[in-house]
Amino acid sequence: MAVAAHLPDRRLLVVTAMPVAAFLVLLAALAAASPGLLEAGSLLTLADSAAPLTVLAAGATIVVLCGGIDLSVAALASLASVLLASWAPGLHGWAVPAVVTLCALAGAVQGLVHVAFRIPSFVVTLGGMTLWSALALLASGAATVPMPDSTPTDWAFTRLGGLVPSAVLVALGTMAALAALLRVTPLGRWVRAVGHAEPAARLAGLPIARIKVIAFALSGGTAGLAGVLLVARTFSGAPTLADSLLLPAVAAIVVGGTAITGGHGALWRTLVGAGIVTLLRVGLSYAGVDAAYESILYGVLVVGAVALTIDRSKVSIVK
Amino acid sequence: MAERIQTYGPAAALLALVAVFAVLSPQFRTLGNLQNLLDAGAVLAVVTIGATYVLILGCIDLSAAGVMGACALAVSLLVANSRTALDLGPLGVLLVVALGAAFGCLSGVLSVGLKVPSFMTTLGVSAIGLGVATVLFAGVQPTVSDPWLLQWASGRWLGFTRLTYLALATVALAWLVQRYTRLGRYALAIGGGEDILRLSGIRVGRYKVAAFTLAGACYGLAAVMITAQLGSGIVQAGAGLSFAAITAAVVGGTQLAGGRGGVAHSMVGVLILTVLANGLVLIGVSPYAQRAVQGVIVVFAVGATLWPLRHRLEVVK
Amino acid sequence: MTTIRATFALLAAGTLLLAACGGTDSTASGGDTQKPDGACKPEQIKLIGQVRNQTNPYEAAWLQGGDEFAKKVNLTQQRLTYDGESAKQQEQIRQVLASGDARCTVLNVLPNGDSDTTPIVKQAQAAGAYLVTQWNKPADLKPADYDRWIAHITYDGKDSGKQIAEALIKAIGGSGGIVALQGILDTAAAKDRFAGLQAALAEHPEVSLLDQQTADFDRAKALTLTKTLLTKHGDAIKGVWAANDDMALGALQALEAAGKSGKVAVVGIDAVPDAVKAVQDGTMTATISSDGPWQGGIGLAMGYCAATGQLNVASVQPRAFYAKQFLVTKDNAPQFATPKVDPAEFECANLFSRVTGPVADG
Amino acid sequence: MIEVSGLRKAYPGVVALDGVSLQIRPGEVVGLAGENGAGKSTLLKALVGLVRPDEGTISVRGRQVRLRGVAEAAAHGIGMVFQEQSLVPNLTAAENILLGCEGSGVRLGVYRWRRLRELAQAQLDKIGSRVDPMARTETLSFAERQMVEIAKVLAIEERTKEPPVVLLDEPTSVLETEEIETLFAQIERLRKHASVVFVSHRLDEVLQVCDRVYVLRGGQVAGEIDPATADAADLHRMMIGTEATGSHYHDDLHTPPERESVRLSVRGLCGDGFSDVSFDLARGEVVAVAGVHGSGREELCRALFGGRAITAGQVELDGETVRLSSPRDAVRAGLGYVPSERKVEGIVAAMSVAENMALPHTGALAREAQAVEEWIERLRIKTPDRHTAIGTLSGGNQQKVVLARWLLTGSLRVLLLDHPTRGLDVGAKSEVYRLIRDLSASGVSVLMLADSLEECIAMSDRVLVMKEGRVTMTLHTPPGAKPDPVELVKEMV
Repeated sequence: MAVAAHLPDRRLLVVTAMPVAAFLVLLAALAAASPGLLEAGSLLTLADSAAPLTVLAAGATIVVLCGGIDLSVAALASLASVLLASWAPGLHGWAVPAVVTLCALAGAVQGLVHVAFRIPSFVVTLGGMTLWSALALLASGAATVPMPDSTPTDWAFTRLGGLVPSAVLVALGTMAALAALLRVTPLGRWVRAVGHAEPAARLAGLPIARIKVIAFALSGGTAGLAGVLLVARTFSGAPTLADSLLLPAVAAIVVGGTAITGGHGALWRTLVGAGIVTLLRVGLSYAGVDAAYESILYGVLVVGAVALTIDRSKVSIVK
Repeated sequence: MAERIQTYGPAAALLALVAVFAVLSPQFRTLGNLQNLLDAGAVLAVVTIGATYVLILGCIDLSAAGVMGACALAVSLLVANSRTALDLGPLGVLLVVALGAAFGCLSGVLSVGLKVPSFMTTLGVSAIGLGVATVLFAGVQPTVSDPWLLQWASGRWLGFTRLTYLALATVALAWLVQRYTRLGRYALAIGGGEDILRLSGIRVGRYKVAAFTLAGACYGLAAVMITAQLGSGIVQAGAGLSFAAITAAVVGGTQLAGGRGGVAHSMVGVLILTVLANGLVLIGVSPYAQRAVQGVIVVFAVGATLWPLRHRLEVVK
Repeated sequence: MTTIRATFALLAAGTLLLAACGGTDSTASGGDTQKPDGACKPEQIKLIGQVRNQTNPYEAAWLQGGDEFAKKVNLTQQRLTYDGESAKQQEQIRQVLASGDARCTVLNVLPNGDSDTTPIVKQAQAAGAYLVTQWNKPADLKPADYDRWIAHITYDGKDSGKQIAEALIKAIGGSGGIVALQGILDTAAAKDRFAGLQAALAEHPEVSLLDQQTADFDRAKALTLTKTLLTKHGDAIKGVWAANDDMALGALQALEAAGKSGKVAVVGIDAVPDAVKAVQDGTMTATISSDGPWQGGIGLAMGYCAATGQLNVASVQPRAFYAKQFLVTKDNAPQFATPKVDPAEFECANLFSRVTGPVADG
Repeated sequence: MIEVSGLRKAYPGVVALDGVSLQIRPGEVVGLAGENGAGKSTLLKALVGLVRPDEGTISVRGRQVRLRGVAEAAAHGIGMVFQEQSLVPNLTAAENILLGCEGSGVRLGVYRWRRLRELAQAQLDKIGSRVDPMARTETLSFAERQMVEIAKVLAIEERTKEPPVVLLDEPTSVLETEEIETLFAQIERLRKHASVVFVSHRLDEVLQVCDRVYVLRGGQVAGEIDPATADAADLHRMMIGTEATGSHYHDDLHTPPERESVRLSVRGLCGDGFSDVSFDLARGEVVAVAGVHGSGREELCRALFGGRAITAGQVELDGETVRLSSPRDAVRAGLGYVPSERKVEGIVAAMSVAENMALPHTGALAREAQAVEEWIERLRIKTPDRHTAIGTLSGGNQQKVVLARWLLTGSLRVLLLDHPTRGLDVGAKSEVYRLIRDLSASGVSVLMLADSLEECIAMSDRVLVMKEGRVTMTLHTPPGAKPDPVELVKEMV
């Protein structure tokens, strides 16, 4: 019996609005401790900080919707940063599309390995993670690669009208583009169908393998774009630049309320999730919480946020 | 056949590695290196036991780093040390193992009670553990001066360190628990079919919490061991060990989906990783290449063990 | 459908909210009188010290030094720690510069890596905050090109690597085999220090480098690695050169477990309390102190002096410099056992007393 | 022993139990007969606490009980052998048999394997099974697992002092003759100190074993039969009731197939579970495949849809050879498939009616929405709107959505129906029949695995009888000349 179906609409609304509510409550609590947080400049900076994380998590959300997981995104973003910084002098502006395309291809390769050899996505992308990291180390000679001329990436790190960070627009644009792709084409319902009930999707004649490969390719592509955003703000590429963003990215997806088991979730949820995670990462120290207690609070709040936002009616067994 | 490859494949891989290194490096073949190998693998073995108990449930435990940090600090403050006047000795060690168990219990209770995926709760508990460790650290690193505890790492019987024996004893105990107790068998069963256990009226939640608690206790013990080795309480004592332990378990044949593998499998994985790290240094592989080589071998090992099963797996996630 | 509508509604509401806030703020910032350099009142100044984490003795001591300076001028230091995550470091800095009066903010920062310094400098410059960076910076980035980046303080890694190498060579009697434990390979500190070792070895051909491996600056990894190296080379190892004290202490534990404590010389860098104690006890030969508390205080002091007008940034010469470091041996170890800060060194007149020379390319 | 009165359970759109009352007396073997969807499974589940009835009461030994789970039912001495097995695959057979009630096999949380083995062996001995109690369950064959399952339920009698009630849901469907004999002997033995409820599709078995048989129809007790005086035909008649007339199957809408134009031609098809299968399907023809479990008809149907490997033989569609290596290929060739496991393989419960209907569809969204609305109307799918989650609809409406999925494309040539009316109520069944008639009239060819023999004969133009993976007989079943089901049964077994 479909449990969710019997829910009254109000309950459904609560479940839907929960991530947003959690975000607002957290923001209010932090603002109470440190009122400066609510200034426009401060909020926009917060959004700016959330941008690379949002982009990184965007594509990975689609993989999660398929019922898989992509642990390679952060390493791939690091590799992208190295490649971009090394190619920018030669390719100028073309380096950005080249890097993003290459990362999408790398994602697709992982998807192919996952589909063709039937190795769980967790293991494939774990392997991908070590592989991309090693390649990034090799390509960079285990050192930071500076961008002597930052013009190819300046668009990703300016403030439009002196106020709105362009990275935020890039993040929102990426989200909107992916959301549109999922909505305008059948891909959205295919991805969710695969995540909810792969046997049914298969027997409905869906191209399961292709859907999964596309999901991993999108995930790789957005990871590459996240790498570009990071290069833009650090003016260099480094083989471990984005590595620390892996767990926050997965946390953003889960805190947003997308079920890690697949099927249930949405891109806007990841947007909100990235906001919550960024608040926790930056807001706590900003609000003057001592580093020791910051870590404790982070632990408590992230579990609390997930407890609030996940929709338990969709999954019977929680692992 | 597929069944056999899954069970004995990792062991065969381990033997192959040992053979290759033994041929390539005369130092690898020495008794001294065996003693060193087992000593080097001791901490990872104990952490991996903990991780294995959670993995066979079908859950995942990423809390080792934080829990071990808190426990390492706690033990270095409870036995004779440079900062506090306490000198609890063995009692202190027991208290710290209990502290680890309490952290594990917290992960379990949060996962079961709040129905939050274990992935998130253990990550949260890890952060909490790191915070507790930082509070205990308070800017001054405690140095352990308790000779009894320090003897764990330096004292030797028959050439092997006491830590080696402690790890072996823990492995044996964990294997017995898994084979002969209700907790061990039910943990396996939960991984195999949680819903069926519920149907049979078994309180699954309790056993899940118990498994997490056991894992926490293992992390506590591992933290004591590492503190004995390093001689000081270090917050980063468990850094990277969650990941290494899960990798070891998976390489050994304990599956992430739960219900398959166990302590014996995971220990083969621990040995593979330890032999690899040791052997690559001994045969003189460049430090740059070591990590990449390890990664490739790990993926290859997992791929090879899953290969014969690929037709049976209708849905792979 | 309802979800989309709800999302749009929320987005719209959020935008409105932002616009509303932005509206009030833009008038405020429009009326912001551009403060001339050095026009901050002492009580307006915000002191910020940022390090990786406070869970290692060196960085804890650094923050302690910052606190002591802050106390001296009746302010408090805001401690920021970023857990070694580059992204988090940037986010934190952006956030503290985004609100309040950035022009009276003083940052004393330990950048996570070379590449992290560039964005930090650019942001501080844009926001008008006073900045002192330490240890890491890319070679082509020069404080002299910025008017808010007061100074970059670092230590000559090649020199320190060489100093301890020489102490080690002396301790093993001028000949024999040694092994080197390197730091994280893609850091400048690891490379420079190792270069120092190689320079020392070039002068002493009778000492041979048996093996060099990386233990990532990590104590536990160094412990295991040293054990393996002891198996590999056995009694040929007369000394262990470690790129930092944590690894030296790990090596020390390995030697102790092998019953070779005191028989093999060990050197490190950083002068963490355990290492200083080991030097005092004679189990370790030497370490190098950069004086963490001084580092934590001096950066804030420079910023404070500049913000209050007591220091003219443009007049500082050189802007990127090496600071004095101290070789800790058994003779002078007691005085490093309890590191203390000398408030006099933080006086605006004495800020540059420890400069040993300009960074070659800075 | 057990007295059920006025039991009612409704799911959205379907009333599964509609005031069922019956008694089970001590030492009695009671049969439950009825077509699929008659309410047998729901009734059994209510008796073991898996389904909570909306109305009505269950009394055990004179005391009214509210059962909240299998464990509670077991405490009252009620145990069930599930059709879909409930064994933990990675435990030993012994552990499964004693799961949750290890008794003296576990002391203070510590397993005593030898004792555990003895206890389990005792249960297995009761049914004369030679399964090794220490074998890991997943290494056993399906039939062996079934024996373990039965042993597990029999273990209940060790727990309660009172005589237990054992519910057997289709226990014989996969057992060999010899094993069935053993099981019947065991039921005879059980009768001395327990009551047994026996459910089977094989009517002769029901009549052979049971003292009394309740016939369920449409969620109600249609009547009670005394095996001593009745035969299979009586039982069958009561199961089908009076609705099984021509109008139920919409005989009036039947159009004769265009024999001369062959739509699907299957030649020498081999695969796992079937071999050397050849037949033709004419335009607009409805062919039913009859056969018992294990006859290979399900496998054949799957293979034709690309869901199982075809090892030899060829398939031609309208004269062109087609490759069917995945469902995707099949869909592209113009095949459609309605799987029997609707909830797992047919629909994506959490997604909307529109999304489910247009699942494989690729095309402009606006036109798609229009088409979905059109089919909702044409098939009279009862749903609040097209955005409603399909899981909330009744089984019949879900099935119509699954069917509409293949109609939406407009290029459907052959429809494979695997138990299309399973779990549907009478009205919904009739509507599905009507749809099949319409499709066949429009030239779509239908290959159908029917839920009941009645349906098989009534709906088809021809019946293929399969036995042990081969087509053993073809029977023409034109309107007005339908054969008797009993004849067909003879051919099947």
